[in-house]
Amino acid sequence: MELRIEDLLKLYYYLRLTRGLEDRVIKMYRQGRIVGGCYVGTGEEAISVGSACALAPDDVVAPSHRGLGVHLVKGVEPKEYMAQYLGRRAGPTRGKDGNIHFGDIRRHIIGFISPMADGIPVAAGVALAFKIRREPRIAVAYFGDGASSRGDFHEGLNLAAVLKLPIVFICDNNQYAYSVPLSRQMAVSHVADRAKAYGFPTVIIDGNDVLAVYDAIKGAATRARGGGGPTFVECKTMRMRGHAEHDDASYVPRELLEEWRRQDPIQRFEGYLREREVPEERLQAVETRVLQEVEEAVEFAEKSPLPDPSEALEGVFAT
Amino acid sequence: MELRIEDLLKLYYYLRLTRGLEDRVIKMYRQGRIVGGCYVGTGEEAISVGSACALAPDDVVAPSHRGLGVHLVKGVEPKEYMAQYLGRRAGPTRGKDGNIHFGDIRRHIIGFISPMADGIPVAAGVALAFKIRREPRIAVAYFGDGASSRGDFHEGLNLAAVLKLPIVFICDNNQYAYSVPLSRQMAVSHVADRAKAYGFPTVIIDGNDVLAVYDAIKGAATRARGGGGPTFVECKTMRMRGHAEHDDASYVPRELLEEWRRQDPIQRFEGYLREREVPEERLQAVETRVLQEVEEAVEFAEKSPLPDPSEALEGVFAT
Amino acid sequence: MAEMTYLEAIRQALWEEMDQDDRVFLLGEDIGTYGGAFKITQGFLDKFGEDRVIDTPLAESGFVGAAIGAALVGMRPVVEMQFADFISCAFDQIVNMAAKHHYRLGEPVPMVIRAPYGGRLHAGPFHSQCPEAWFIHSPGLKVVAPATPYDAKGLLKASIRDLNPVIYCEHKYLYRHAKGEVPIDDYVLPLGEADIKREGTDIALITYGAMVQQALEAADEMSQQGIEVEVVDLRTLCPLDTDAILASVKKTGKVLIVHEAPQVCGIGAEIAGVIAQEAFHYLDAPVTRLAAPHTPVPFSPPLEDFYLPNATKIAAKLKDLASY
Amino acid sequence: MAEMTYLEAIRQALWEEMDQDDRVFLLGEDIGTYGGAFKITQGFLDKFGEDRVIDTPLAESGFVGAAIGAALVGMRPVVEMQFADFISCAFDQIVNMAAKHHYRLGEPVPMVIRAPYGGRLHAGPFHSQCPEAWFIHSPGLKVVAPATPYDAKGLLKASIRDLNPVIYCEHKYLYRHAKGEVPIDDYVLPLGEADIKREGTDIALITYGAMVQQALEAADEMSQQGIEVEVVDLRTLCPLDTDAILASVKKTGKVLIVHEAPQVCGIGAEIAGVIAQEAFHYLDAPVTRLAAPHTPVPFSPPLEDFYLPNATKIAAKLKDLASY
Ligand SMILES: Cc1ncc(C[n+]2csc(CCOP(=O)(O)OP(=O)(O)O)c2C)c(N)n1
Ligand SMILES: Cc1ncc(C[n+]2csc(CCOP(=O)(O)OP(=O)(O)O)c2C)c(N)n1
Ligand SMILES: [Mg+2]
Ligand SMILES: [Mg+2]
Repeated sequence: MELRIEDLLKLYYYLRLTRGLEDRVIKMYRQGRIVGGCYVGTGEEAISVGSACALAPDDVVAPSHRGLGVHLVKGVEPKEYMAQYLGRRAGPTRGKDGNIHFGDIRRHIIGFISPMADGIPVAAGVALAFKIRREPRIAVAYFGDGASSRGDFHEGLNLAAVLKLPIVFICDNNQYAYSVPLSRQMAVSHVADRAKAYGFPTVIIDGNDVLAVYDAIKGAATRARGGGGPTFVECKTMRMRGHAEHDDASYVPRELLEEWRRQDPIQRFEGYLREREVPEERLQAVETRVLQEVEEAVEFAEKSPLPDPSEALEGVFAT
Repeated sequence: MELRIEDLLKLYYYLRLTRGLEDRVIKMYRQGRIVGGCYVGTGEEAISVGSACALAPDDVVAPSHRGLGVHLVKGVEPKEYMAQYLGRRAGPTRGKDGNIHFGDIRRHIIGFISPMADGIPVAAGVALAFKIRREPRIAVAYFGDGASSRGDFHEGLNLAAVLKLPIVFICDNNQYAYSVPLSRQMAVSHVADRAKAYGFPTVIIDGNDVLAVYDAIKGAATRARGGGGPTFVECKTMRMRGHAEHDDASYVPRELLEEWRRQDPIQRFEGYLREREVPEERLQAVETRVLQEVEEAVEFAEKSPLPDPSEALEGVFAT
Repeated sequence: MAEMTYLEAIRQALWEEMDQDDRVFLLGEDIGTYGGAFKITQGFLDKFGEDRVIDTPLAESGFVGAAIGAALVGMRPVVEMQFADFISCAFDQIVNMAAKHHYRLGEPVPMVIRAPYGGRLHAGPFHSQCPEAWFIHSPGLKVVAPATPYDAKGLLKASIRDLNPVIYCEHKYLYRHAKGEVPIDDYVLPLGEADIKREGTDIALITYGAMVQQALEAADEMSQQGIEVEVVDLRTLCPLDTDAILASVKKTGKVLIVHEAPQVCGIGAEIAGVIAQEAFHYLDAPVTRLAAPHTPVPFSPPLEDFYLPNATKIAAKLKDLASY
Repeated sequence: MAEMTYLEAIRQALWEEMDQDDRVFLLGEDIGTYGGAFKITQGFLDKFGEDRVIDTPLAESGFVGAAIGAALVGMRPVVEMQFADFISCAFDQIVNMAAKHHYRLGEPVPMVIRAPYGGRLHAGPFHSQCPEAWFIHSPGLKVVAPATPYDAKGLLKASIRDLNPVIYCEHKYLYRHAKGEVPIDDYVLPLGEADIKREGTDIALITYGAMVQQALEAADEMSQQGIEVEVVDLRTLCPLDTDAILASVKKTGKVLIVHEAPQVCGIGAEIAGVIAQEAFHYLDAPVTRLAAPHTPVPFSPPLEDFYLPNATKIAAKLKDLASY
């Protein structure tokens, strides 16, 4: 499926914005300017951006901790993200939670929480609601290779299969779960081999090719929306940094990283854009816009107030 | 592999003993003479007996609630079983737990507990201990089709696969989980399809053929003992009664039951024994022995004392 | 009004809520064709259809997670645990995903988990547990535990309409052993309000669930000896109606707290703590608790009888307090 | 003796126990090559090998279950939760399989689950929780929570040698913020015994974990005003050393109970209940608790500071009690 230039530029913008924000957060982490740990998806942006762009606006996503791009495509603003990382009241959790642990159901995002794979059954429940209400919407669950070892992965995928729910499962297989390589996480070669246990289609794609991601998810989403049930999409990629910024990832072979660095999804997509003869100044414009938005976000966040201490007591119960 | 007559008679004895005890417990349940619910494995005896007979004496089993035969082969006595069902102090739990919830690690049995599939990771841990200690022993985990939907199934099988543990997984696929048929439990045709997700061999066998079970488990056990890692054995069978005796199982199509009744594992095995020309009086002797042991067990249990009330306080902690 | 069992009252509440609100639907094991292990949902599948009465695979964490997701997009799921004991299998989803969601994101998670709990049916360590304290200690959850058919219906309706995740503890022994008058039509009882099941002046007896019957029996016995016991039925355990507790203690000066869950770190501990702090000057006797000992629930009848508090044991404690 | 951190003390205890007992082995996420999220097991893989330092897949229920199985056949597994918060994922195995096993079958389940817990590191709702009360309320488990390097080492050794499943709560803040003298050689501190960290005559302050430091600070401040606070460090939460608690309360007549976990149904509630029952006549003031409010642990520093008890808040409560 050939995308129009505008669509390509949209992908490009979100890729760059994701990278730009995360690079900036890394820098701030090193400077001691953020609160708590720092989790990024450097090198994995094609998965979050490519998939989210392939969805309808009111499809519901449950992104993982590598999924900033999903949030951005769904409308989360750089300022909110930065405010969240700085524990400010203007962040989407008002300082109640940190870093990538946020969400907004009005923007169709299920907030991520730490226990890996918990979002999978939850996303299945969203899809179940759509099915019950006969709405032509789908749910999308994102998770890592490590998360797929958890019971909630099994229970969630199976529930979706048995009830034939409109859902797409997207595995961001970045080869590692913290320090644990895939080979110690499972005795099969692909996470998709696990997913065969559930009786719906699985595909394995190049997760560093944003157009491949876009196409695969578009197809899976169409299938789900049409009543065809779940699809499992394994996106092969590589975690290019530590698990979080405190981790130097010395356990990852350097050659492996070098090999994958040559597959950087943004550089590859830039190559494609040039092949497609997207004018250089359009790319330049994206870069300029991103730089500016990142700066504005930082400025906004740093100026924005911390929550009042007593706000700690607010909001335990809905009323 | 041709078994000797003595071995065949051993299988026959345990089949008949299992059936005899459970038939008797059913009757006593109806008469209000037992405590609590009544769970039996009528029609599924070939799985428990055939598999347990294929193991070495010090292999460790984690039977399910359909696995009385496993207990008996491992040395649990009919008297203990009856005492357990009657809540007596002479039962293996001294009245602390009921019906089939017992075990005895000295006799290499992990006690079953209600939450389905919990025994799977536990059995993997047993196998892990054997591997660490380089003992030529294996662990065997039993569970139903329904149990295979639980996260602990996934986590347990995967752990065993990754660590290449000496373990055999035996699924007693009796087509139903309480009232839920297999088709609503999973979107694949066989439980073994699930097990393919873990990267070790799976086999599907006729669970009503005690010799087929014996052979399959013998093979899998040898493989595990030799360092070949886990095997998954799905035994096809049918739950011939309600989930427990309070359940008339009216949700099960009568024809399905009729079809399976013709496959009764004990009758089939009797046919085989006659083909093998095992003298009729040897079979008769088994029947007589079983009848007597069942009667003795009932008599023993009914005469044996209930625990003293204050024993409720004993044994929370090991000292 | 009609006389009915606790079980029937729960059934009616579910039925009426499903009938009047499309968003309400059910998830659980064997709740469809089979009508549930305790037959609470018998007939629901025929009436409401497969979309709203969902027999799930055997996977508590999976279907509780799914309920959370559905709640987040506007449904009102009611989950049936086949036995409260299996709620442990979904613990992470409940305490991490459901409980903390509104605090973190300001989005309601309106769902109910029905937990058939409690002992006295000789069902042993895995079919008799009382899980309430775990959840009371997990901020973000409401915990309800009715003692009568009237309360059961009104509180289940309130739980379903509440915007928060509610653990609705329904006592299995009461299913068929509690009967009472219940309005046929719609009514709701507020969460968080205790109910004085018997007025009294001499001793406050704070309890809930199946222990209410036992408490009332013991109170009647005491009354014959001229001791008037006030029986406070908490009904909701979180939020706890501390006002009602303190009022009764201040009025009587003596207090006995009774529950079936293990004593250590049970809700009775919290109540004792609140009283010892807030009503200290009103106390004429030590704050007394009667609850299960620190063991799993044993199976055999003599053991379980010994284990569970009952009217006799309550009366003994009340006598001690009366003569204090 | 050597001065070392709490983290180093834990590391030493583990190392020594593994060195002298072949049955001890480790299971957990990232504990091998990586040496653990907090680097407790750094160097263990090289020393003890792959068989005894096992990097598991990401599956808490699976590896806790495996530990139980290994324990049943004679091993002494020590499980590392990467954060205590993920213990919820293994809840069923812990409370149903491990906790009840000895009671049911008379067979010991000697295993330890190390649970790095607690706040003050701005790590938010999923990396700061205090899970202890859930397990104290689950009969069959022991729960340990040391406050100093000395106690951490001696109690971890005791936990590993204990025949029961032990939830060993190690406070993440203390890892690098608690230092102290620790014997280089083998010693064991008995489970179930509290320790008086500071003698005093006026107020009993009952606490444990990271709050011990805060309590001592507050006690020093009070001392300058002539109020002598006795700081009782529980060290083991189950079994609870009620003798030590009651002795201190009886001696002082006033009591403040402090913990970092949410107040409602926390261990402080149990302690208050025990005191209000057993030491009622010795009390000169209400039983006072200071604990976290009924919310998840918030992330942002001003919120978390507000949420957590600390020396200042403790001192304020002590002043109230002193002038009572
Ligand atoms: C249930 C649970 N256990 C442990 C952790 C600690 N932890 C955080 S991320 C992580 C690895 C996750 O690996 P993967 O799912 O592959 O995602 P990735 O970080 O590689 O994107 C671990 C072990 C957790 N968050 N949740
Ligand atoms: C975790 C859990 N949830 C629910 C139950 C209630 N329950 C008891 S047996 C059963 C069905 C089990 O089916 P299966 O595993 O196929 O074993 P079968 O009884 O058919 O042999 C259910 C739902 C349980 N025991 N454990
Ligand atoms: Mg990964
Ligand atoms: Mg079955």
